[in-house]
Amino acid sequence: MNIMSPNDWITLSPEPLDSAAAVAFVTDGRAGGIDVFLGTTRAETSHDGRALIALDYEAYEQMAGEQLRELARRARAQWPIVKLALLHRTGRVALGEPSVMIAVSTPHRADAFAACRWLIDMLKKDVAIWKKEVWADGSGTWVHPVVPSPGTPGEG
Amino acid sequence: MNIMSPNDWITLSPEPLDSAAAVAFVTDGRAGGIDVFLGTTRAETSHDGRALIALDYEAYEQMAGEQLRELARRARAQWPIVKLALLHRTGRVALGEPSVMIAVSTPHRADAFAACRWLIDMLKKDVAIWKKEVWADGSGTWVHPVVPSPGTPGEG
Amino acid sequence: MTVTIKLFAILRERANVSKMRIELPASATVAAAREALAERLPALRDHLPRVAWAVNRAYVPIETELHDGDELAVIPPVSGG
Amino acid sequence: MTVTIKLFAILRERANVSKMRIELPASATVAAAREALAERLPALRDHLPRVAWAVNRAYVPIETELHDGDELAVIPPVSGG
Repeated sequence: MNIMSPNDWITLSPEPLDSAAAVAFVTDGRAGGIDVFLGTTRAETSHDGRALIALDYEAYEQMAGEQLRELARRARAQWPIVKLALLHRTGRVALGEPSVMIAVSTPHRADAFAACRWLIDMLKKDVAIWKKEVWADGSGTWVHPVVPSPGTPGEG
Repeated sequence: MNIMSPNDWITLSPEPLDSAAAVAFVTDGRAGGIDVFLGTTRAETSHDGRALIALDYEAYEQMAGEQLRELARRARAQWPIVKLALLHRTGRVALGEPSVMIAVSTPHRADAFAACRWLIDMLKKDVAIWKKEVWADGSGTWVHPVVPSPGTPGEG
Repeated sequence: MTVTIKLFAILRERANVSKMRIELPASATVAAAREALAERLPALRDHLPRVAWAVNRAYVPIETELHDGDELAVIPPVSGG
Repeated sequence: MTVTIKLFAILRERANVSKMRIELPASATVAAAREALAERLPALRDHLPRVAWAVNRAYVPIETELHDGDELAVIPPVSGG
């Protein structure tokens, strides 16, 4: 999924994210401030000594794409955004590479910070994307998986 | 002025700012979030129709360098910063190029946003740097200059 | 009526299937689909109380009525970013 | 004693000088230096009530005592970023 209108660039793709391209996209003569957020992965070792080597991202692509577009619309309704980029990787992401990148340009800097912060918070909370930690021995652990706990009241 | 320790990169220089280099510098296996702020200049036309073409930055280099280092220290005292870059241009900056770039990596994203926001606010408020707007006809206007107003009580 | 079920992440792995069709009585709700799924795929039983539901790519409450041809997605807690 | 004065931005342009030395009596304050400056460089007079002062690259209040060899910078409102 890759949508690039003149002012919004929204992507869900296995391609590495390019911060310079995101900055260039949102740079605009009407903007005085640009805020960029990059989500990266902390190096980790499992309790039994295996190193984390990558994350595998899976998305419900159609829904996640619609959700990202809707988040862009809602951000624009709240802040005077000049341009924005909302980019998320799918598939395997090596440690040290960002999995998500959000860039927002606005006339004044406070709005760029607020919109960027809101977008990453909402993305993490709602968008149909899942990550699986991949360990050095090839095993995988879904992050925030449903913890099996029979009898727990459902959330629907 | 260019100081690059393993974890802090602080520069006051006429060289163009490279967002990919700043992101690469602050990327770290201990960080889960990176926030980057870029200050750009809005296109403008003066009341008599001259276009803004550039900004000329002047710094009290020794003092500004010490102030930037002190801001880095104060930010580290407030947030668990893994790495940071605090980069400001001097001399002529063409419209469309960022004049300032701040990048901060932290274990959790809320701290990266907060530290980055605080650093740009403090930089604009206190650091001994001045900008002059350069217009298409070659004339210049200092930004936030002392407005001549004889008899106004001094701030000391 | 026929509803397409989509499974993701841990649910897809547990069920070993990402997409399937189920037959439901007319006017069945998402809750009824959940019961049918738990019966067809016992491996998901422990997970189903903890998931959200999306019909045609939008989150819905569990009492939502389904329609023939709907795409019902089982959404385990998301972890993007 | 001798104090080095540094001027920046609009003040440097108005005075047409970026650095100069002035002689002051021992224990003179920043306020006294301000008076001496206003006399030496009348072009700065209108600006001096609105500036901040830095001694040896740190902001100081106007009543600060100066010492021989100090670098006193006249800091018009900053506009970095």
